[in-house]
Parts: sequence; C-alpha cells; structure tokens
Amino acid sequence: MNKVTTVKEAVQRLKSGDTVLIGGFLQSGAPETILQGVLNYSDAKDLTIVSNDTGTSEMTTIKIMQQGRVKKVIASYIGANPVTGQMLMDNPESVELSPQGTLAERIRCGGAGIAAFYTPVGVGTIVEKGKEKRTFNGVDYLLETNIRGNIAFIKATIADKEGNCFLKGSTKNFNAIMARAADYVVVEAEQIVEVGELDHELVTIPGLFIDAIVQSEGQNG
Amino acid sequence: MNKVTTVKEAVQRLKSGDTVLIGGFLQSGAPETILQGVLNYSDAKDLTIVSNDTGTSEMTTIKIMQQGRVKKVIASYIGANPVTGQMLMDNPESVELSPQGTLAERIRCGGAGIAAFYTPVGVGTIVEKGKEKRTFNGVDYLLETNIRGNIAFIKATIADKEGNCFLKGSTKNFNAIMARAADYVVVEAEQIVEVGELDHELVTIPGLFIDAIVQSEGQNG
Amino acid sequence: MDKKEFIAKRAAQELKHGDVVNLGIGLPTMVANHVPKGIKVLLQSENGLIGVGATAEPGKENPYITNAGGGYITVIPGASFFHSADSFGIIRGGHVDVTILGALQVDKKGNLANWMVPNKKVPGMGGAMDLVVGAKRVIIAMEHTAKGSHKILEECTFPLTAVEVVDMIITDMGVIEVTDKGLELIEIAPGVTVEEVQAATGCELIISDNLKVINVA
Amino acid sequence: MDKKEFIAKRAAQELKHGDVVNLGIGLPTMVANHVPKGIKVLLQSENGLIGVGATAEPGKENPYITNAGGGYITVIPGASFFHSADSFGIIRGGHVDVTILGALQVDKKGNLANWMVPNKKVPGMGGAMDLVVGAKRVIIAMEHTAKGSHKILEECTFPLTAVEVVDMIITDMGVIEVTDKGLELIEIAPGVTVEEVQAATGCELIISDNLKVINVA
Repeated sequence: MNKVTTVKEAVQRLKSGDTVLIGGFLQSGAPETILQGVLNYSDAKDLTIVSNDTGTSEMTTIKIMQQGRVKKVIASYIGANPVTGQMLMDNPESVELSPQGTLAERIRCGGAGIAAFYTPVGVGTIVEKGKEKRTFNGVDYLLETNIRGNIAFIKATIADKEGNCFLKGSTKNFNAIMARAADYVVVEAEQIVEVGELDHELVTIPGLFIDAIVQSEGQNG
Repeated sequence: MNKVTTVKEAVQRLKSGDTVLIGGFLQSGAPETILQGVLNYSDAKDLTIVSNDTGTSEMTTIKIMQQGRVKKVIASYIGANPVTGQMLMDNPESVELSPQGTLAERIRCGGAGIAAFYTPVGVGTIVEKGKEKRTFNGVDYLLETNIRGNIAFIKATIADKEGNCFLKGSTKNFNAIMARAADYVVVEAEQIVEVGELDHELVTIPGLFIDAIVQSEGQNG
Repeated sequence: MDKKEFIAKRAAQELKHGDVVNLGIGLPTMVANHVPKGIKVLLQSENGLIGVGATAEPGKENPYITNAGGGYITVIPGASFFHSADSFGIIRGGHVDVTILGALQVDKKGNLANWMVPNKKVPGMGGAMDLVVGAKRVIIAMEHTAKGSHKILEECTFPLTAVEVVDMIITDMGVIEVTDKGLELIEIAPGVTVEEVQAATGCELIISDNLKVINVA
Repeated sequence: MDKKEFIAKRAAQELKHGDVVNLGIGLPTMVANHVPKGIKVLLQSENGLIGVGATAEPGKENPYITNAGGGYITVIPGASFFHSADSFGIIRGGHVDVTILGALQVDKKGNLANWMVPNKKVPGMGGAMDLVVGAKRVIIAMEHTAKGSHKILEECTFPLTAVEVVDMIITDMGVIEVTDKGLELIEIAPGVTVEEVQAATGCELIISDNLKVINVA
C-alpha cells in the first residue's frame, strides 16, 4: 500500500466546488508544496477553504484566492491575509468566522462522526447569530455543527510509505485533525521513510487516514 | 511543583459521594496500586464509578464494590465483573450502560468544556431511552451529555515529577481522557523521572492535568 | 473442516487490500488467520491500536499491547496506538472499512441483536454499537442456527445493537446479502440444499439467480 | 519606566506558583519577562504547546516551535505539544488558570470587546473567545485610555468577545477588580490621583476602602 505519488498527480483529486481543508497555523506546518501544486497543476474553482488563518501574504493560499478560485472561507483569524479580509468586506456571507477552538472542534467532530456539539464559546456575541442556544446545568451553550472536507492538504515532518505521520513540535496544530475529516487526504512530508522506521509511539496521524503522500519541498516546519 | 506523594496521602482526596473515574481497559493500564490504597486507607462510600468495564474478578474495583461502597456504575462492558452484573439485576437504575465510544466521548467532552454532543450510536436501541433524537443531514443522532469526575485514578508507564505522563502502547485507553476530566487526578506511574527526562514528543498527558503522582507497585502494563 | 474455520475462511474472502478491519471476539478473530495471500489489511482494536499482529507467544507477552478482549497480542510494522476517544473517532467517523462480528439474531432488514439476551445477566454493549454504526460495511460471521433455533429472523426479538446496519451474513450454510428487498442467498455451502438453508432460516430467503457454491479451498 | 513595562510587571504579580497561563499577543506577552522569582508558571500557547520558554535567539530559530503569533520560540524542560482540538480542550475545559489579554473595551459588568472595531477590516477572533470563556481567571492588561478616549466603559459599544468574563483590569493608572457591584479600584499608580483615574474611566468607579499604591519595584 505505497501511497507515495507526485504533487501533480495528487492535486488532480481536487474538483471544482470542493471543500478543502488546509492545515497549518500561519507559516507553521503549512502544506505549501501541495498548494503550489494547486496553483500550477489544477484549475479547480468555486472552492470553499477551511483554514485556521488562510496563511499570510507571503504564502500560497492567497495566490489561489487571487486567481478568483475561492468562493468561501471558513477560518478563525484572517488578519494576515488581506485578500480574505477584503472578501469579508465585499461579501460578508463569503467568510465564516469561527472561534479557533470551535473551528478545531468542528473539524475534529467531522472526522469522528459527531454531528454537532454544545460549546459555551460565543454566547452573547455575534457568533451566536442563527445558532441554537441551550442551557445545561445553568450555563448557556451554542450548538455548533461539524465540518468535513472533500479533500484535505496537510504537512508532516516524517511520513512512512503507508501514511503514518509524525508531526514535530507545534506543527501538529490543524494538520492532525484535518487529516481525519476529509474524504481524500494528501500529506506532504519533509522526509518519507519505509514502513516500520517510524516509532509506533511517535505516530501523530495513523496511516489509515492518509490517501496520498508527496515529497515536501518547503523549508522545515 | 513536585507532585509525588504516597498512595495513603493521595486517596485522602476521595470523599463520600464522589464520582470517580477509573482508567484502564480490563487489566490493561488499570490503576491497581491506587485502588488498593482506596481499599486500605479510605472509607469513602456512596461512590459513583465511571469505568470502561469495572475490571475483572481478580482486580480491585470489585473488592471496593463488595464492601458496599459503590452506589452507581457508568460503564460500557461489565461482563468480567459479576458484582456489577448483579447490581444491574438488583437495581437497573444503579448501572448505566453507555456504548464504549459514547462513554469515551462523554468523558473527553467533560474534560474539554463541551456540554453535550450528537452521536448516531444507539439510535433505535434501548440506549435512546430518555434522550433527545435529532436529524442532521437526514441521519438520526442522539444527544449525549458529558461526564466529569470529582477525582480520577489513572496509570502511566512513566511520569515526571510535574506529572507529564507517557502511556505505552494500548494502555492509553481511558486513562488519557479521564486525566483531563476530573477535578483532582491521581496517577500511579511504573517509573517516576526528573522533569526533562521524558521526550517532549512522548507526552501522552501534559502535567498540567495531574495533581498527584504515586509509585505504582503493579506489574507492567 | 470445522464449521467455525469454514465461516472464518469465507469471511476472509471479503477483505480487500488496504482495508481497515475490526474483528469481534470469538469466531471473527479467526478471520485474521485466513486473510488471502497478497492482501494486507490493517486490523484495528477498539481499545486503542491499529496494526494488530498475531497473538503473543506464551512467555513473550508484552503487557503494553493487548486487544479488546484483554488478550496479549503483537503488532505489525506501521502499527500505532491511541486513546479510547480517538479510537472511537476512527470507528464512528467511518474510517473502518469492514467490521466482522458475531450475532445472536439478525433480521431481514439488517437489524442486529448481538449484545444481550433478555432475562440473562447483561454483559454491556462494549464497543459493538459504535462499530456497527460506524463501519462502512458490517459482516456477521456466525453459525446459521443456535442449536437448531433460528438466528436469522423476520424481526429480531432481542434488544437491538443497531438498526439496518448489517450488509452480509456468512454462516456454515451460506452467504446472505441484505438487500432492499430482503435477504438474498448468494452462496451456499457444499453439500447443503437451498431447502435446508431456508428451513434453518426464520424468514423467507430470496435465492440468487446466480447462486454459487462457497469455495474456501 | 515605560507604561507597558509597568503594566506587565504589575500583571505578573497576579501569577501563582504552578499556574497554567496563556498570554495574549503584544503587551501581555511581556508579562513572561517579569514573573516573580521563585514562581514557576507554565505558559500555554493555543496553537499547540505548553511550556513556552524564551523567544528564540536570531539564527537559532527552530521551525517546529512557534507561538500563536507565528514567532519562533523555545520550550522549557517538561514542555509538550498537541493539536489544536486538544489545545482548545485545555482552554475550554477550564485547565488554564489565568489568561492575560489586551482589550479595546471593557465595561462595568466585565464584558469584553477585544476582537473587532466596527467598519474596520476584521481580523477574526482567533482564539480570544475560547480563552476568555475557558480560563478560570481573565485579566486585562492595557493602557487605561486609547489616546485619551475611554476604554473602560459603562457598556461596551464594540462587538463583544464574551459576556461577563473579565475579573481584573490592570492599566498604567491602576488595578480594577470586576465585582458584582461594579468596578472597584483597588490599587493606583504612583503619582496618580483617584480623580485622574475616574476622569480617564467611562463609568463610575468604586474606590476600595483599602486602596493601595501599585508597587512594581
């Protein structure tokens, strides 16, 4: 079950209209090699992007957005990507802001078969707009629904050929949860090793979640 | 912040009427040294025990139950503990059976500030009794509420003196999630090391969740 | 050939290369011994690992590696471990391709009862309810009858494990697919007649136009 | 002393040995430099680590260790890493003892507005809403006014981050506790009068019977 492929091949799975989960936290653990592949080898459009922050001005998500291929963004912090900020000003419906922990939990639930959950975060703020509010043990909570992607792009430090991934330090961030919440998951790995070379106890993402592995050409981290 | 103490000292935190989370999966990763301490040094009663299985006939939870100190059990599988089985027959209200994944998620949510969640598991079975059923995207789900403990007893393979824990292999089971879901958490560790000796990447449970560490006298695993 | 071994061998034929598989305790566990050559499956154990290997040899038990029955096992290269919430995230989230389990009763709608017998001591459902709801494909591997009394029924009478989840039933007498129209017998054991299978079944079977004989050679 | 340093030093006095602390970006980050001797706190960064150490020295940046602002940092012995869902499980689950954050506006009920200014580009709330709801204690560390205009108000006018969550406000002019009765000035900066603090505040202050002078010597 060798899942190693080329970036060009892997990004063919991206279709117009897809919801795309993009891992990373600002520059940390961002799947820049795959995103460059989307820029170069894919013409999929009408994309919905789910990302903590949609990256910074120096990164690749903004370039895909500048090509007019992104119709919607779901994120928690967009202050480092002026195109997302502009999208929100031009069309408030096109950018959905979710508190960071709520966003993370929605994605985790998408991967874990949980339809929705009650969180106390956002009560009394504009986040509660349109959401059910409910009291448990005297505290108010909002109902938040899960998020799944058609495809996820993530980055790992080391992957074995069956997709077991180790994500070092703080690069786990959204990568580790997005890997579990999409129909097709592409990982770029800084280092690709044989099955068995990665310590069982260092597997951040079991290989069963991974569909395709490509060599990362990015910097470490 | 050296949290190492004696078993005798640690179990003094157990009070009558407490809800106690007990880690382990059958004999694997069960906190037997702490439970022996409860048997020997604590007279707390009217306890509610949350445990995947309440152990086997050879283990210690059953002995605490035989002393008449347990008023309620929440578990998923009780086939290896005949006292729990008898409790259920004598008083169906005294044993709450939760599907194993639902039980795990209820505990995780207890630790993560989520009040309740919708799971598809149990729909159309006796598990749905008394629970809200709700449809998301054409699929039925049950609303399940979280579980927290006043105290949790868990087992680790290695703990440093500030409570960072490594749980080897399949001993992570309920231990890793119960550690996050109680007001006071006691861990027994097979090996206690200085802070910094445990690899950052091998920390299964960050020390912030741990209140007291005792030396495990049990067998490995 | 032993009945159970026959069932396990046939069930193993359902596995595809790369499948993530969860096997129930008892007969289903035997399926692991009969995975066809050239096919690699990843066995998940709901207590917290993927990449289950053979049972540990006596004297070589590793106390840190057990399965959902508490037995000491080994793991294969590429195995990994996780806690119970993540383990059931895998299961409930639809990441298990196939689960093979035993049953007390299955009915023509694919309803499953495999966790309690009324008026007997209740062992609890363990992970069975999560598994059958979460797995993409649910295969029941069991003896066709319980000492002569029907297990495949018009409608389950025991408390259900889940509703309309079973995809296939593999027994010592045949292979049955659960379809929208009812239970369809698609394979039959060597030396058994359709009439015998029907007589051993508590609801009417649809007989496949293309009925084959089970081949576990 | 620089205003910001003064505020950070005073805020650091609120930390207790063993506290799990999350510091916001900007001024609150400076609090880490002033933790009193003999006190060890564990700094959490919501992007996925606990045990934040000093900022990485130029040329010694470790690309695998960043904070929530994307900056390169170091970690202390006993640090550990986790993904975003677990990180916010720590935060939302009440396992952070104190968070120290900046604010645009705070009002007498402890309502907080610190994530967006109406009619300006919206940066998003990031983890701020989760932090102030989840942390056991919320301390606002900020300059008392924004170039003369009030930030401490009768009622916030900007979109809220959360309702009734602030426990204490530490500014260059004083320390204010949020109580059931309103905002109580409990400490005042050296050389500042109560009248000056009140004039710089958009709602009436309760003056503590036991008003002290801030000591950050």
